[in-house]
Amino acid sequence: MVMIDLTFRIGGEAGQGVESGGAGFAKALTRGGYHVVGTPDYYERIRGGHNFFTIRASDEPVYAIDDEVDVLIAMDSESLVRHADKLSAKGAVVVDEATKIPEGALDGYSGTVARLPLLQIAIDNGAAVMVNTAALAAAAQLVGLDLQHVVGVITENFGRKGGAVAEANRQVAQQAARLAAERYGQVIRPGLADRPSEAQAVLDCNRAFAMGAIMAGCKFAAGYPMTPWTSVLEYLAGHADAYGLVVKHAEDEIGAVNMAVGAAHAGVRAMTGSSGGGFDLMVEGLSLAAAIEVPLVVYLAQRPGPATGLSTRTAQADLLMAIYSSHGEWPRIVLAPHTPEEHFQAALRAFNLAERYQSLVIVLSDEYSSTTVMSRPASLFAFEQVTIDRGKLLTRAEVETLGQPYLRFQMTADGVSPRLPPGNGPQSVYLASSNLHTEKGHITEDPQVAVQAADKRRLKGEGMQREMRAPYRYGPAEAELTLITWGSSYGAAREAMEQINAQGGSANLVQFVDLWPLPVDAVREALSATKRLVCIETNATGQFAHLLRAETGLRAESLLRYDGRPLTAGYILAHLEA
Amino acid sequence: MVMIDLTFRIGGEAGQGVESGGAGFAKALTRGGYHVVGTPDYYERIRGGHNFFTIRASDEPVYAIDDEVDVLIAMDSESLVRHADKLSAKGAVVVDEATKIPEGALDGYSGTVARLPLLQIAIDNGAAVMVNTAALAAAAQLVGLDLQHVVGVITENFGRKGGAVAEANRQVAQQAARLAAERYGQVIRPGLADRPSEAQAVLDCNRAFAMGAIMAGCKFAAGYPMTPWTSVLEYLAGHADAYGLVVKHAEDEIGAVNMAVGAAHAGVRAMTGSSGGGFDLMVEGLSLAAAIEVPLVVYLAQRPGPATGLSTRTAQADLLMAIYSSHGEWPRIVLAPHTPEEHFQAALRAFNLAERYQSLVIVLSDEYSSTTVMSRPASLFAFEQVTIDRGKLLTRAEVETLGQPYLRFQMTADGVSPRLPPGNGPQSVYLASSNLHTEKGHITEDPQVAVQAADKRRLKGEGMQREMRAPYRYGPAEAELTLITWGSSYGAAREAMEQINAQGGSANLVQFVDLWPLPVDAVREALSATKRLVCIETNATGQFAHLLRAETGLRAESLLRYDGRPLTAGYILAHLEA
Amino acid sequence: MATVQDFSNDVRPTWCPGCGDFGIWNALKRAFAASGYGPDEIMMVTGIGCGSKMNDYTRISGLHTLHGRTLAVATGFKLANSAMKVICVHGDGDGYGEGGNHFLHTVRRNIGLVDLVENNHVYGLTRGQYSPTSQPGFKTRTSPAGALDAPLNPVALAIAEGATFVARGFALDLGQLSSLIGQALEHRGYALIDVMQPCVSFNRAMDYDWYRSRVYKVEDEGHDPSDRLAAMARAFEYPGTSGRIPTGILYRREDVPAYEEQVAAIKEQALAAQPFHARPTEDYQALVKEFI
Amino acid sequence: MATVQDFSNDVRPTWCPGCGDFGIWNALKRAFAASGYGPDEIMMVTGIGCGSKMNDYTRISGLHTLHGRTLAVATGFKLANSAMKVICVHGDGDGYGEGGNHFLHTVRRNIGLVDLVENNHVYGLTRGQYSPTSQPGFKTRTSPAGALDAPLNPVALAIAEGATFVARGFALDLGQLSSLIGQALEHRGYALIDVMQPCVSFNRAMDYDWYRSRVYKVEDEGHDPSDRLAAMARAFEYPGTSGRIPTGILYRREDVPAYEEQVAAIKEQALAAQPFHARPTEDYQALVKEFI
Ligand SMILES: Cc1ncc(C[n+]2csc(CCOP(=O)(O)OP(=O)(O)O)c2C)c(N)n1
Ligand SMILES: Cc1ncc(C[n+]2csc(CCOP(=O)(O)OP(=O)(O)O)c2C)c(N)n1
Ligand code: SF4
Ligand code: SF4
Ligand SMILES: [Mg+2]
Ligand SMILES: [Mg+2]
Repeated sequence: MVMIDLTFRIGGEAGQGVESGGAGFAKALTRGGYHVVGTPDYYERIRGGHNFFTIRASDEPVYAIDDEVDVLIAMDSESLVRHADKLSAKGAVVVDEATKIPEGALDGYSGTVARLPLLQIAIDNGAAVMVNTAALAAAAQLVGLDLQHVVGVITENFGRKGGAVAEANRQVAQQAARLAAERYGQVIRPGLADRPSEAQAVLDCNRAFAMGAIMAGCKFAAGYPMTPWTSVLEYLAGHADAYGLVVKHAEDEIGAVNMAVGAAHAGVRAMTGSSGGGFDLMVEGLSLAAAIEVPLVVYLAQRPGPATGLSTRTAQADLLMAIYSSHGEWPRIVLAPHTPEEHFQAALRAFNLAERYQSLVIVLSDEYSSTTVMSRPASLFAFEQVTIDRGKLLTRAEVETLGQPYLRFQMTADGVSPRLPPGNGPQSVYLASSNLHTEKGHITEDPQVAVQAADKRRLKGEGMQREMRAPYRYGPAEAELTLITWGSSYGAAREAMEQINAQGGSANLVQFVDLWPLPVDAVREALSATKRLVCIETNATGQFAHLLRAETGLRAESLLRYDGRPLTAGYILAHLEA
Repeated sequence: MVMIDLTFRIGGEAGQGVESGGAGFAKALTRGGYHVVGTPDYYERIRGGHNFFTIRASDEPVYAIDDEVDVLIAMDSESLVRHADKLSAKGAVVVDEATKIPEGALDGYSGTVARLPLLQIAIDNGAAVMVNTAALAAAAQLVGLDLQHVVGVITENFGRKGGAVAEANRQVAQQAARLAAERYGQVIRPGLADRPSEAQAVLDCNRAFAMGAIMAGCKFAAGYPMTPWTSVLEYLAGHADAYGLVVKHAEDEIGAVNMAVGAAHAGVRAMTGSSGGGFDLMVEGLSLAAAIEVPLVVYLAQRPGPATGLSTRTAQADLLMAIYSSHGEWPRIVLAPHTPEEHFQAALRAFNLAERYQSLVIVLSDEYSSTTVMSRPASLFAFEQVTIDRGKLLTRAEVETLGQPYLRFQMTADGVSPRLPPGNGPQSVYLASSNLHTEKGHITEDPQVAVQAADKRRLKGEGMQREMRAPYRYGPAEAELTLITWGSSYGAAREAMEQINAQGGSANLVQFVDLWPLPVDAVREALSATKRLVCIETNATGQFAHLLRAETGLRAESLLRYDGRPLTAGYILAHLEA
Repeated sequence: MATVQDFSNDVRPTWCPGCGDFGIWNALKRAFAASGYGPDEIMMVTGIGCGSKMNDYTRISGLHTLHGRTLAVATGFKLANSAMKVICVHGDGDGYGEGGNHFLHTVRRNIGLVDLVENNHVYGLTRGQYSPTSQPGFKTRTSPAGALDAPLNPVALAIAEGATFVARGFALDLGQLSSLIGQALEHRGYALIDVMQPCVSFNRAMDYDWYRSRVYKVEDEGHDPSDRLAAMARAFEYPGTSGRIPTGILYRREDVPAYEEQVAAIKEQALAAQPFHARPTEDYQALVKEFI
Repeated sequence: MATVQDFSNDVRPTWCPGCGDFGIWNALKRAFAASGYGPDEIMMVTGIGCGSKMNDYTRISGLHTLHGRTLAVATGFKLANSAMKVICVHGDGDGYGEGGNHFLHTVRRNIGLVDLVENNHVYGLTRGQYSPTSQPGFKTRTSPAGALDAPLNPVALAIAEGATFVARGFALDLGQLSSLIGQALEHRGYALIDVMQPCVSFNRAMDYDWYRSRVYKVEDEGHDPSDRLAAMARAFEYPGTSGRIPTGILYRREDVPAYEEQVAAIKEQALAAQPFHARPTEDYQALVKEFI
């Protein structure tokens, strides 16, 4: 049974370190043995504006944040205005003594308002920027979390170089915690005393994917910054030298995708990525990958459109685009993982599938996944899970034993041709052409070859479809209500399902990761015993519900959110009734 | 009853004027009062290679060329090799005396082989390049077509400037016809004696569309050459100065689409276009048009992909891309006209619809339509048909009577806001932003505004859907077999239907022009009395059949051709059996 | 005549305190007021980036477009409404990175646009990656080992490709910058103003002092802006090893017709002002005759 | 050592008789044979256009890509297999028009590619529209009243943006052209060769004689290819009103490291040659620790 389920929210201006503070606090909670999920809410600006970071911590796994806040760490008075009405009765507010409490903001609030000289403590013991440290330390004290976890996370951030700064932070933390203890003691009981747990990693899905890409042997990445994909590019760039990758921040997305195609053609695992607007610019390049049959992985992190839309907000509105964009018709795989470990797995699978089919694999994620950190057992990200399948890749030695002239684009029963990258001796001297080409690679306009090429693509698509996995089911095998989700809508829906069942209802959840080619038979079977189907998506048109109907004939109701904000269980339950 | 149904084919190397000769001959036949359809077959090269142009002429309307050839005008011996097996018994072959007849090529051929000193006649009376004139004149003689039609068309091509050249051509024609008459007389009987007919235009669909665009008041076009869209751009450029258009051959397709968006924002009717690969590059720009709600018309001429594919061949493989590409979700209209007059109409409608919904209208065509000329009554292209509906466009005077501050992006019942272009006084001072924006135009991240903006788009989409027209029906109201077509697959299917019914079968044809948003109720009704549905498309995956199923639940068989070659009635009938 | 106040609205900029864009903002408004054109006579086209939000914070006809597409949208707008002044305001990533191809070809086209590039040598809005103009070795999250590409030289490119007005300003020198903008607005054809703009959040090494110790005015050294090779020599000073950043008008000529002056359809009147069917009815009726 | 024969296959070019691409074809094969590299050691990346079909007609490792994307694909390939020589061969529309942004940024990057541009001043494959390098006033079906844009100057752009090898050749001067290609193949970093190429079908005014009467070799006039401003002065001669087209090496320096020399991961060995997991297992296991 869940004993602890606490929600923290840190609010302040952009530039006040709300996001890094939040991420650090989440890590600290995990070190205490708690499961966490933490989500930032931020504007498209660098300084100013109101940002906040919400963390839910529990002794049982949690899947999404909730609407109620137990502990509010208010770095400015705006935070009190914005979030006071979300406060639960059992909690506390941490706020600087000097911060003005806006009129009426906390009227009727029955929790503890911990007013402490946070900025003064920071200045006295180090510097003003350490006010975050003071606030988090005070919060730790109020909820009974071992201060060492907070101090540990913060000081590690300064690494080797930060002796003096780390020490100052430690002082600030201790001083703030001491004063909080003196004035308010421990407010929340039972508190967050250390509990045993296996080692947990706290990470977002972008980094989980990027880590997976490195483990999967990705050696080349090119990209152009665009929220919310940027952190994948930055992670890879940050690890490039240590892990032997070439990572290129290109002149634009068109350059990026075509560089990736060129690298892939050389026989190395290659990827690119973007958000929708940048992906738009890439689709011609993707068709080149299809024509010359190179394996390619693209990470597509969605955000609300059209055009620039809402760059720091979330949406799942690019599914049909991922499937149908780009001219000509050619097979591809679209995966929409839902958790950090699934993003990690998606990376491992994507690079294998891409090579097996010498085709494009799109991993579809979104802004929510890119910034939401979750604690997950570290063992889920073990290098030992990595298996490499390079499909029909040939070595120079292998091609020489073939005993026949090598044909790069040979027609085969499964549509996939043995692949010898260039630079591998005389047999590797061939043309890879974006025009229709013969098995040998030369340009042709022969109608029969055109048919053969289309059939080759069809065969690949059929092979892909056979490999696609059935959706996951969570909850009871049979239920009155089946919630259908894909990608990040899972978390809140999972919470909603648990709540429905806890309240005597009957619901289960079917989560799709393998979206395209939709494994129609497996999907029909997975949904065969269902009664009421409700498809939950963060878009305005119910794209997955459409796909499901188009491919399987099954009809689901749609429960949609499209204000750019993440789904919560509360939102789902409120909208399910209707 | 059909009395005359003759197929001509002119074959030769690229650069020998096969295409211009064919087009000219088609025009000449029309001046004799015949209905024609003429289709070129050419390679992606400028000189050399084997090109041919096929013309069918009849005293009844014709919709597509057929597989059998009655008169072969062989400009080289390769033409004899390639087309001899298509020759009907009743016909003739026109070939230069000096051309070697390849061994066995005409063995067993029972028609007339008219061997004439064509090149010599050309040289003697003018210049070697006039050998085409000689050949066409000879052919005219053999089929009893008034030579003046051929001479007229050829000399008009030289316009005012070409006095001497025109005269030489006339000489060549007369000389060749005289000799042909002397040696062979008139071979085909009944021949193509002049018959009365209303004035016919002979034109391809690209030019029909472009002419329509000018009549519809299009004032700005930007584009980048790409087969098979180029002739639209070239037509517009060629008429720009005379008709007051600004036409810009841009640095690339991205430049082109964004220029068109900028021009549209200024309040002028604007368009761009491309083939699939160039369209790929435009989709981000299209999302900008959606975000700032400018009317835009895009002409998308399909050809086989992926990547460069087959640049001079035909396909209908970009339908789902046209509907679903580009990030974010936003409404658009997709029309797929099937004849020159429907392309003309589509232009008139597209510019009106684009302004009415302040949205994108895609006119989907293909290589076959872009190069196939058809004779159609000139009255179908009358300027008098043009009605201009600028939707909610405001003038400066109108906005000043509003009596309230003007909101460019005002929420309205139909999702369309009154539009005052910039440069129209103080009320026209607003921001049009690609970010989410308020009704006034300022950037916002307000969740409620996000919902409102999505609802606005939904309302527009619903309005569009209500305007979409039901498909056309040809043939009997009820039939055993219903052929479903969209865009250019119509012509061959129409021939096939006529043949089925002529042979005692029972078939009709349902032709879709308004593809998206699919008018579901009208479609269901149009197809309600059908028995067997066969959807005919030039792609490998049955995209329209898929769309039909996704949107209406109706299932159709697919009859597909995807070797880059146009459909013919013969192909359809041969593949229907199975 | 419109005043600075007329170009001000009540939207508060989201820029970081101390951002160089504030200086550019003030220079723009000052130049607009001095120009005599009103907010409905100037179209400001921007891209995506911190500085591209300029037209949200200014009372002016505004088009806030896509990252990198500023010049293309502006070109279309200008050709459709050549009666308006068009000014592009965008960052170095937008103008020289993603938008490089439009830059290259707009320069050659000599179309009547002012192209003001807020060159902070970094991607601000996406939180600090290196840009095409970043110094070699600049360490960012996409260049943790330091940027390897040689920095782009926008003014040299413009001079090489036939630009007719090439200038550099400094965000902090309001007098010079607003004068450059004013002259650019009156220029015949395309006018580039590359503006040195400090970014206090992501390019701290290139702060105000860094710039101030390097900028100088070419006119103070007797530079002849009509001498193309001399202009190129100045252009080669920065980026480079000279330690100097030339500002002012590097190159200028007024004898080249603007693109829009040469297009038949708009020689007399802007497209946007022309009646719907501008030609006699018979002309439209005649179109089909070409096919008969 | 590979011979011209080793670089020949049995595919017959589809070019028009008399096309300048034949000359370039021969120069390439000759230069390859002289270079000592074999067909499996040279990757020829092309775009889309008449001349971009070069690698279909040559026995060589080939990548025939998208219109305008030649340099980007080549960059990716080079970074992944830096052991191979990479040469790009594409038209002026491909390289300078659609591909302008890649051109601009590849130049600055000094990556080890030879970039041979078949500059026929027209779009050949799409049947004769004006290109970025077309002369002003050039009448085509997209410029019936004559092209208005000033022609792009590719060599000036390259010199302005930090290129380290900038040359011009002439399709008919086989000796010079193959020598330029040979030198470019040995150059450290990016090497541009802008080749004057007659198109007999769509640019008849610029025929062999037109070019022949204008080209001259800069080395014959004592040009110093290490002098950047002098190179720029030569570059300004064409396009322009000088009536002269400078050929040969306009600018060259060998002291700038190539991009690929500076990337840690490939300093010692090309990516393509490295084993699958190149680092010790513990390094990969350690990745997750960063998140604990
Ligand atoms: C197609 C596309 N790619 C990437 C982005 C993300 N993006 C937004 S602003 C920006 C860079 C901003 O740099 P700059 O143009 O120099 O402006 P600054 O913020 O420095 O003023 C990027 C990469 C985008 N919006 N669209
Ligand atoms: C994205 C895209 N746009 C346009 C085209 C059509 N296209 C093919 S070749 C070409 C121009 C060729 O000109 P150039 O590169 O100079 O080569 P040339 O034929 O003159 O050798 C164009 C526009 C295309 N294939 N892809
Ligand atoms: S990040 Fe830099 S450019 Fe952006 S607002 Fe802040 S200081 Fe200005
Ligand atoms: S069109 Fe011009 S470039 Fe193309 S093959 Fe013919 S001559 Fe050569
Ligand atoms: Mg910048
Ligand atoms: Mg060319």
